[in-house]
Amino acid sequence: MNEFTSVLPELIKNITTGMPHFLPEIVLIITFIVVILTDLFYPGKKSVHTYILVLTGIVISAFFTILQYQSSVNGISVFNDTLKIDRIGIIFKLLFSAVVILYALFIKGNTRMQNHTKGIGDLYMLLPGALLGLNLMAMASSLLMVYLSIEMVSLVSYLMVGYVSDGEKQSEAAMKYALFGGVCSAIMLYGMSLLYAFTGTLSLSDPQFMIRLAEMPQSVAAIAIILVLVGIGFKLAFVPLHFWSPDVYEGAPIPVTAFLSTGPKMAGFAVLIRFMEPFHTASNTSQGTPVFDFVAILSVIAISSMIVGNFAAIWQNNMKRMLAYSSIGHTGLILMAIIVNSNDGIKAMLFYLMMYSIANMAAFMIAGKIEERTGIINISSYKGLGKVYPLEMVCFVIILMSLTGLPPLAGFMGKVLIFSAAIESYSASNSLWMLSLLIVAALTTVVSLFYYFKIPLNAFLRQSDEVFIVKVKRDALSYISLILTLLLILWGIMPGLLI
Amino acid sequence: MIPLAHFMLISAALFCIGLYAVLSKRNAIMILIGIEFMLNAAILNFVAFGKYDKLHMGGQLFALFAIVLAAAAVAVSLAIILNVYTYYKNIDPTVIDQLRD
Amino acid sequence: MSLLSILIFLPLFAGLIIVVLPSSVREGYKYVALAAVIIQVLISAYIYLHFNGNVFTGIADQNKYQLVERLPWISLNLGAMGKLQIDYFLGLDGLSMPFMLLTSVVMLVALLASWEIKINLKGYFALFLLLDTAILGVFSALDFFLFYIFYELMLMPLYFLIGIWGGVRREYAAIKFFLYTLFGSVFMLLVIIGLYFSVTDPATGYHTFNMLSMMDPKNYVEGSIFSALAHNELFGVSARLLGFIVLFIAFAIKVPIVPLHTWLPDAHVEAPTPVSIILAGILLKVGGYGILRVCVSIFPDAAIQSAWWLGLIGIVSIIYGALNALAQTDLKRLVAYSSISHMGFVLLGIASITPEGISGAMMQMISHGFLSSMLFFLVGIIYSRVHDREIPHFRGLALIMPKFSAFIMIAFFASLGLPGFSAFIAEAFSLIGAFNSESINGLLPRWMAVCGTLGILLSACYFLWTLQRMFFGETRLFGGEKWKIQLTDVNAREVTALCILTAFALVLGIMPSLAFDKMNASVLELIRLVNLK
Amino acid sequence: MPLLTFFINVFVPGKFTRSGFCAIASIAISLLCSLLIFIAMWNQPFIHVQTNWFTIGSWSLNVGILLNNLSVLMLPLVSGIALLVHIYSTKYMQGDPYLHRYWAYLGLFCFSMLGLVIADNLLLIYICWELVGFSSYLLIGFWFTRNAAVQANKKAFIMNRLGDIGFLTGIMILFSQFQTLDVISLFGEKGLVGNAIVTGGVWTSGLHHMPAGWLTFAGLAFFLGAVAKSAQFPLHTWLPDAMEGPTSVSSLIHAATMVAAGVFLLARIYPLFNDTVLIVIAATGAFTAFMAGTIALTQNDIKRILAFSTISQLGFMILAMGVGASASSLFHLGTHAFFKCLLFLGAGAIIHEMAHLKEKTGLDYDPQDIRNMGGLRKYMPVTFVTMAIASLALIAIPLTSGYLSKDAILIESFEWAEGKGGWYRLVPYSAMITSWLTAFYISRLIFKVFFGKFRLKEKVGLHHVHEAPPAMKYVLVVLSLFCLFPVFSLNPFMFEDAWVIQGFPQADNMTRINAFHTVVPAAVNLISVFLIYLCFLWYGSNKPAPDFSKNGLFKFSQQQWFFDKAYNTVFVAGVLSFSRFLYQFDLIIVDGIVNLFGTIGRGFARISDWFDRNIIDGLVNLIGYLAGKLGKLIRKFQTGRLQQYLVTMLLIILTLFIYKYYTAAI
Repeated sequence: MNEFTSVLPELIKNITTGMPHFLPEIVLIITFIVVILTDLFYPGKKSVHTYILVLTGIVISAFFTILQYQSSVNGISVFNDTLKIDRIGIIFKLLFSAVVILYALFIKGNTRMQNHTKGIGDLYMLLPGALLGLNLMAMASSLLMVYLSIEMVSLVSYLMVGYVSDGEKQSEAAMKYALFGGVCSAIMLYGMSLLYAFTGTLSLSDPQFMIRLAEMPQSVAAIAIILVLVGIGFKLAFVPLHFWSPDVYEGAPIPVTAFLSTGPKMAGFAVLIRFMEPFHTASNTSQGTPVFDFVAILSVIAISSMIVGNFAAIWQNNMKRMLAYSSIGHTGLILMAIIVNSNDGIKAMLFYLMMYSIANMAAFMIAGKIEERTGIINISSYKGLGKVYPLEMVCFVIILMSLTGLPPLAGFMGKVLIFSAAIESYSASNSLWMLSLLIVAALTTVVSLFYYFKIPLNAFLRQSDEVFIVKVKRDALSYISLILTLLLILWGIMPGLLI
Repeated sequence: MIPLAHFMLISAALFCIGLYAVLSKRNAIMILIGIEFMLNAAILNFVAFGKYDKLHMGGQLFALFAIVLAAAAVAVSLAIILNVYTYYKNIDPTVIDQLRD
Repeated sequence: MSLLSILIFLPLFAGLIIVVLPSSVREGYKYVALAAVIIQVLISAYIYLHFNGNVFTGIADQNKYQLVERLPWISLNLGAMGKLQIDYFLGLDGLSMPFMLLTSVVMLVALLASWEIKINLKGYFALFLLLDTAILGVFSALDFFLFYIFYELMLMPLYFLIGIWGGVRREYAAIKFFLYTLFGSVFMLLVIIGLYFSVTDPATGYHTFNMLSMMDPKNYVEGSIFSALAHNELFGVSARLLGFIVLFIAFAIKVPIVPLHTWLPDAHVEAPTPVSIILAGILLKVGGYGILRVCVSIFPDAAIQSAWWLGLIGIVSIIYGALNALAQTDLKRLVAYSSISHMGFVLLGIASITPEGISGAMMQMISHGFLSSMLFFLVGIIYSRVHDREIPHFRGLALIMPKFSAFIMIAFFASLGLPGFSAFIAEAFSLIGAFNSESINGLLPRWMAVCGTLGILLSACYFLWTLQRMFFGETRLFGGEKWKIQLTDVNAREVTALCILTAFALVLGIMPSLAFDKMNASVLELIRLVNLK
Repeated sequence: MPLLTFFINVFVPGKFTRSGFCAIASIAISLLCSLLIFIAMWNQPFIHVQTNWFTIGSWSLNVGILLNNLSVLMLPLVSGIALLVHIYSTKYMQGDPYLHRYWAYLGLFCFSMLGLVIADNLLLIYICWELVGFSSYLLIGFWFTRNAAVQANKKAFIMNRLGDIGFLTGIMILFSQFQTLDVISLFGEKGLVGNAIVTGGVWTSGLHHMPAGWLTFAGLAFFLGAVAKSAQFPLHTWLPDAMEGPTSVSSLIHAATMVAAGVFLLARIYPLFNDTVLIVIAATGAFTAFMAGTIALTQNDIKRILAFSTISQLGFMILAMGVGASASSLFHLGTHAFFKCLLFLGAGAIIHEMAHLKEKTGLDYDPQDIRNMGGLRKYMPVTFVTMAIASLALIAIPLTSGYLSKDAILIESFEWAEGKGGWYRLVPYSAMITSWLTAFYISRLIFKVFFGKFRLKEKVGLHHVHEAPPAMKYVLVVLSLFCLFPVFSLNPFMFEDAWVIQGFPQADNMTRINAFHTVVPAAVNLISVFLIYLCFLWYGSNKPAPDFSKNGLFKFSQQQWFFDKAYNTVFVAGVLSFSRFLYQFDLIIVDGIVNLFGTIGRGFARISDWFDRNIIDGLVNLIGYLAGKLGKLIRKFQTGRLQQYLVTMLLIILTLFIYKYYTAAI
């Protein structure tokens, strides 16, 4: 106990000095509490107060995050190495804030959610919590924080999926999600416990972590690492941990699906980068064989993700399911950037993620709007919608083009950047994995065109048998998705604005 | 003094039992229990190896957090399973397969 | 803002005007488009007149391009990768200048053919003008990245133009076209990026997408993938050869070559007339232009290595396309297959790497641009009258549509290489070049050229047979008297368009120097570059 | 100076004129210029004027006009005959609704034919060559509603295209070897072709060389062009079919001028040919001449007889080229142009009348069938006389132009064969036999048409038939004047005195054998006269002579009859049946082969179409299908059952473990 008291003041000092860097998250925590209270006292059906409060909170937190950007060039570790604040993390955090804001706007604009019997306040309440979890994921630099933040996001997501339970499918989706997530997090926890057992430390940035791990037999270390990857992979939904995603995406309400396909997925990448960081610094400094060959295993995963996601998407008729599979494919593509593992790779990945999240959000917004107005959820029923919703469908097509990666849209720039990083890495290493990744990526791009273009095919090329008698009204969501689309075009032509 | 290997063996056994329950049981609650087994296996590991990490108490700390989170997760899961039951009148995951390709 | 930029973005601007115009003036859309295209024709005519073929030899020297415009566009600092520097880099030389004029004229004709479009005018003309911009951009871009963007930008409008305003199987045709082309271009993108990392700009030292820098072996980074000295291998094939093949396939799909051609008959048949005109008149040339500008110029060593195969593919395309044309009963399909056959001459000419061959290939592209446009226009006229183009359903059209028949005879005979029309000079010199190749550089065996002449014979067969079946003899129509009334002769608008095309084909046939003078120096420069290796 | 005016004037007929007058005027000016040039240029050093047409790469194509004896001879010939045919046509084509098109096509033809004659560059010759073919296509198919006409013009054009391929190949070879297409520099004195040497199987010229086989190949290729254009075996079948066009066109294009272009081409590029090619040329010519002559024996359509006769005469010219007698060949070309044109025009006049008759009486018969004619001598005397003169010229009776030229060919070929010996003698003998056949078939035609009784007499009165209108009549007369010897030579018996022959370099590779100069013409003429007489007996009588039954003949000597009978059974019947056989052969085998190629081509087309649709497109679809299958396979795993997901997932992870374990162990 004595030993402990001697370090105690230092620990406390550590915590207090870390507090300023934690400001955005503190704001979020406060917002969270305030929102709970507000919702308790002003339960109005539309929960306008909570909505405004949540938005304000997130904006303030984002503002603080921006302030951090200047001061964090080299990265600051706080709270005893549990959190690390650096530029990548901050960019991720900003992205999360943007996604959550869009998500909030989406919920606000979605009448089905708005009219739900339980009221919408609880859902708003979850937003700061979700953002907090995401932010922590982006900053986590110890196993504890990784687990904690992942679980936090997971719990919030389970609730979101199950929240508006107005049907069998939705409850089923929630159950699958929760149980699948439970198993994965248990496996990850077990992996972490093994890692802890091998190294005796939880901090990823602790040099001891790598030294001890390198002393272990490779196969044993590999088992632990793979077990941890399972947990991260659950968030990313890469193969073979993708099974939940189509079912859950289909079952969940559209705004939630939009969120699931963007927020947690991006956070998963953030965590993966964090988790891999020590391995790379180790392999860069020491001469010996790498502790764990991420390149091979991630390449296999990326290739199979691209194949599974894109090929399975061909046959989907449900809009959400199709986007679910396509997002599995995108995961594979983004993994490429991680495998490259250079600064450029990460930059490329960030750009791609940004494009991807905006495009996905916008796509779901439009799909949601159409589902809400016409009740159409199947792609084959989109026939003739191009005439009914010209603005929306044109935006939709542009978004899908961007997802396919056609110039001059942001998706194309993203692909170019990722390919550049991969080719650069290939020319340095001549690794066969890189080459096959490139080829599969190129091939699946062609395949992706096939299913993405089913939507314009139906919307514009085919005539509808029935006459739509819905009232065409453009609302906020239409304009938001228009703005997002314009952003995609702008960044496609002028990517320099971003990087 | 119980050797570390024993802790590891027990935790591995717990993990496997949990996994088996998860894979074989025809009841969502039983799956949940299986998950708990697996979590506890990990927690056991943490606590056991926490002995080498006296300074930071990392293992114990982690165990505490894990227990709390596990509880939260179980609560959420139970609520969701309950919800499923109201629609399906059944919680056998092999029957609940409306969402599929 | 140079004249070239104005030329390129003028249609886009007009397209935007059409988008924002209210739909109450929907009849005015086509006039806006027409105004834009006419201005475009005037500008390109101005450029043509001020183009000095001997000064602007182009190819690998920026100073020898006309109307060069080079602005930094995308500049990304990418840490270890250096700076991603993409320029907005345009210019014209003897290889691209003829195509600018061709594009403008064919666009004008296509627009005249668009009068038949009745539904969704706003979307149609907006996409049409977007396509126009993309094509002009492809022909003038000198930065590979910019080139690629314009190249891909062509796909989207085409997909919709075929898909929305096309025939019965338009969905299939549109997606097939799109998938084929995308398949080629995705891999092209990989090679482009590979080239980017292999080449540095001598001025700045950064990697560059500048095509002109890529043509100079000195600019290649030592040991990079596509460096000629490094002799890198991928899958046991030299990396440069592989890069060449990938780029070649990407462009060859456009050309198209056998066996990558099956999108073409479908796309042509299902596309509405103006789009068929654009497809045949311009888009196929993008492929040929790409092979010259990119494949041959950047990978001259690989081009020489694979010339034999290129020639063989050319021959196979010539004969195979012609045989298929012979078997068609759909007039539009026949014309489509004849395009494949005619574009085979282009490939043959290019493969020879002789001045005659390449000039012949260029000429063939230009002449085919005018003639195939004319053919599709003519087919479109029949189709718009009775919505049928099965050859056996018509007979003796010459009696009821004399003017139309006169035009179709001109078009047919010009296409089958009657002297006096541009196609003759083009085909003759493609073949002469190919034949000469063995004496000059030993790339193509002589029998290839001799086989190529078979194509001339076969083209006479299918065109004359069609002429005999459809136009001569006593009038007998599938649709009876009703058709006889519907099949009115060509009207003034159609005559205008057809006369423009006939005039071009004829003038180029009688005075080929009008085209040759502009491109000779560039062609020689290109050959010098290739032989320099 | 005449050059300049001439150059301008050549282009006048090219302009599409709407009325016949305009066309006639322009062609007359052309004729005038041609004559002036002819007078100015004959036997003078050649004139060669060039201008740059276009530059391709660093190589410039200069084109211009070349006037040497060959071209200045052809100029007045072509324009003269063209003028006469133009005049004739004003009457013949009167009343046709598409008359202006007719004049336009004729104008185009005259332009390209004159261009062909004076072009100094192989490419330019090729261009005109194709244009000539094209205008012939247009004219054959002038009555485009007739199915046969359209079939015929397609066939003509495609067969000519086949020849063009040969021509183009030849051009490619020469260009590749010599880097120029200029006729003078290639084939002139000290031309490149002459200087090129063949050593050790390599054909070398300057820096360029290629295997010697290509020299022969080039010769054959050019010859293929000539074969198609001049309707030689086996590409001759288009010519009889081409008779579907108006008769005036047949006379101008398919008898006098265009078909001679092949011979002209051979003359232009004569230095290129080596021995092998020359033998092929001679053999082809001889065989074609013989074959066509035989076929002509049994034809009944007046135009077809003349068409086969044309083929046969062209065969003579080609044969002459082959044996090296290019001067005689061209001489024959000139004489033949006139008398064959005359024959056609005469036939045209007859057909014209017959068609009128048909219209008036409303009877249904073929106005071109000679079996329906007879005794027209009394009603159309001018036509009769002129045609008779032309026939005599064709038979090569002394005092006619044909005698001079044909004997020149025969004699020279005998001399040639004598020099070679052996099987080569077959060539002149077959030529001789052919000239006898000529005598027979042409006199059959004349007698059948003009002698005897009108065979439709029972049904109609002949008073409707009268002489051709003046425009046609005078043309015939003028032409017949040109069939007589003085126009070409003052000495009616010695062909060597003819100015045409003297205008060209003499072939010096054969020794003059005096015996032939007397024996051959004598033999030819004597037997010819006999044959004419025989014909007159058979066909000139009033009785239905071709029926060789006993009661069907004149009361001439029985004995002679026996002789005749023997002769008949052995010889005539043999020849006739051989002729029929050949015609059938021509119709079935040669034409059949042509059609077979067509069918095979179409068959190939179908096969490749099938291949395209099923194999290539099928492959594409197969890839799509496989992609779809893969997608479906992946979907199979998405069962919707949670625990199955988990099992799959864990199995995959286990596989990864095992993989890792082993790779780590190694």
